[in-house]
Amino acid sequence: MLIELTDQPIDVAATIAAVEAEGAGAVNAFIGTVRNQSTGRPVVRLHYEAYDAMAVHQMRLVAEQAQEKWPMLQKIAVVHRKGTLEIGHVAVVVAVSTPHRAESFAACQFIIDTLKKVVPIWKKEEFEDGQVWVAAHP
Amino acid sequence: MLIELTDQPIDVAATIAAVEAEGAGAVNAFIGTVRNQSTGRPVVRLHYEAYDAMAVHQMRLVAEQAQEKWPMLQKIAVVHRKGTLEIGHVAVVVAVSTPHRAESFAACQFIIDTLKKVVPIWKKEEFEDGQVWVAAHP
Amino acid sequence: MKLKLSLFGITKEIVGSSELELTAPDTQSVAGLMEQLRTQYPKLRDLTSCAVAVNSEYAADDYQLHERDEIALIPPVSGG
Amino acid sequence: MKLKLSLFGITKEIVGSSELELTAPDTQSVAGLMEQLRTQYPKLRDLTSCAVAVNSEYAADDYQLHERDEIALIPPVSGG
Repeated sequence: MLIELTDQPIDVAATIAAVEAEGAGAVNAFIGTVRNQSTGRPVVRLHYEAYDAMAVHQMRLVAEQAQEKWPMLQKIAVVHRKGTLEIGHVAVVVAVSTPHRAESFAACQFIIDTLKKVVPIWKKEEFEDGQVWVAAHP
Repeated sequence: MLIELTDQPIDVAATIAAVEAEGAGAVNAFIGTVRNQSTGRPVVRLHYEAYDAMAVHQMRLVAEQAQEKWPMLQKIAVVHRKGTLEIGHVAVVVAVSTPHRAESFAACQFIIDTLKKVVPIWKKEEFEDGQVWVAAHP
Repeated sequence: MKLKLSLFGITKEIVGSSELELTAPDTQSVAGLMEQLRTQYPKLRDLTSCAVAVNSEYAADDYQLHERDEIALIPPVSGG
Repeated sequence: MKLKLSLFGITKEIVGSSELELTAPDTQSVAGLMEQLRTQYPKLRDLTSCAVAVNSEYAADDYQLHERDEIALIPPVSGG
């Protein structure tokens, strides 16, 4: 299980390679990148802040939950970046390997969906005319 | 749209990079690899044979169907290998990019599921004691 | 008329060649061709299924074949 | 008792610091702490939600805090 929070660019290929397994016929990978807009407004860049220790702990808990729900999971990798990211930069990579493909999609989607709900990482969107902490206000 | 049938090793990173787009916040990639077993029997290697022209045409049709079902799809890459593959080798990569993540999972899964039904590629499993064309017989 | 077929995977093994030329009635459907082939190569009857492609598209059973059609037998596919 | 809180994202901006030390009643629950903070920093009331983490776990409203707990405010997360 590869769980990592980093302020360096994420090596997507290495993260995916980390879940390769001879018993796995299927790998699913989700890659979250910085979009050039948010609800129609042009985004200049993003700033990610994390509560490091808790973020890594919660990322691991999510991966362990996935392993429990899908016991056939071979390997799991979850890598999240923090700091300042420009358009197109990779913010997060989730990769899983399973014997058959349906479970690889389901487990990978579960991990990214749950990660976005529980892992203490905060994203501030920088626009031409200001900055907004995403989801902070109703 | 990147559609390719090749007898060379697939460059997974390059295939995923091919779907990067500034308007895409999400990339989903499925990677099919050669498992070390099939229904419990140890597999030595696989041989893939393709009806080249039709395979590429059908791969493109599947990608076009996905584009129609998910108009927000930014880019699609479908690369399939043919020839002899050893355990762990990559047989197929499907990658898609979308603004938001749910559609990236759905579209990628649709493409690989449909590809496996319609694209004229045949897999012969080589065991220690014989060879079998997968799915040929009931 | 003369038809030329491309064969792949298990159908190539059953027929013993990657190409097959055969003489068919001047009006021959996809279903008629398959019946003709199954008579000549009974092992084709053992397959889970066998489709026919014409010019890289799956052809319906009632499609009427033409001499210049690029025809292929498509046993159960197993890519991915 | 004295409690030390870590602050992140919007809560760090509202409080104006990444750490906050405060004096709480000797028996103070998570819910009580939040009420204490909302009185001191009314802008916390404007947030969509604000959870409290104790020792890297989300804490329930009725959790009784201890002086050595590693406490953090968790405004709505937005990773990924």
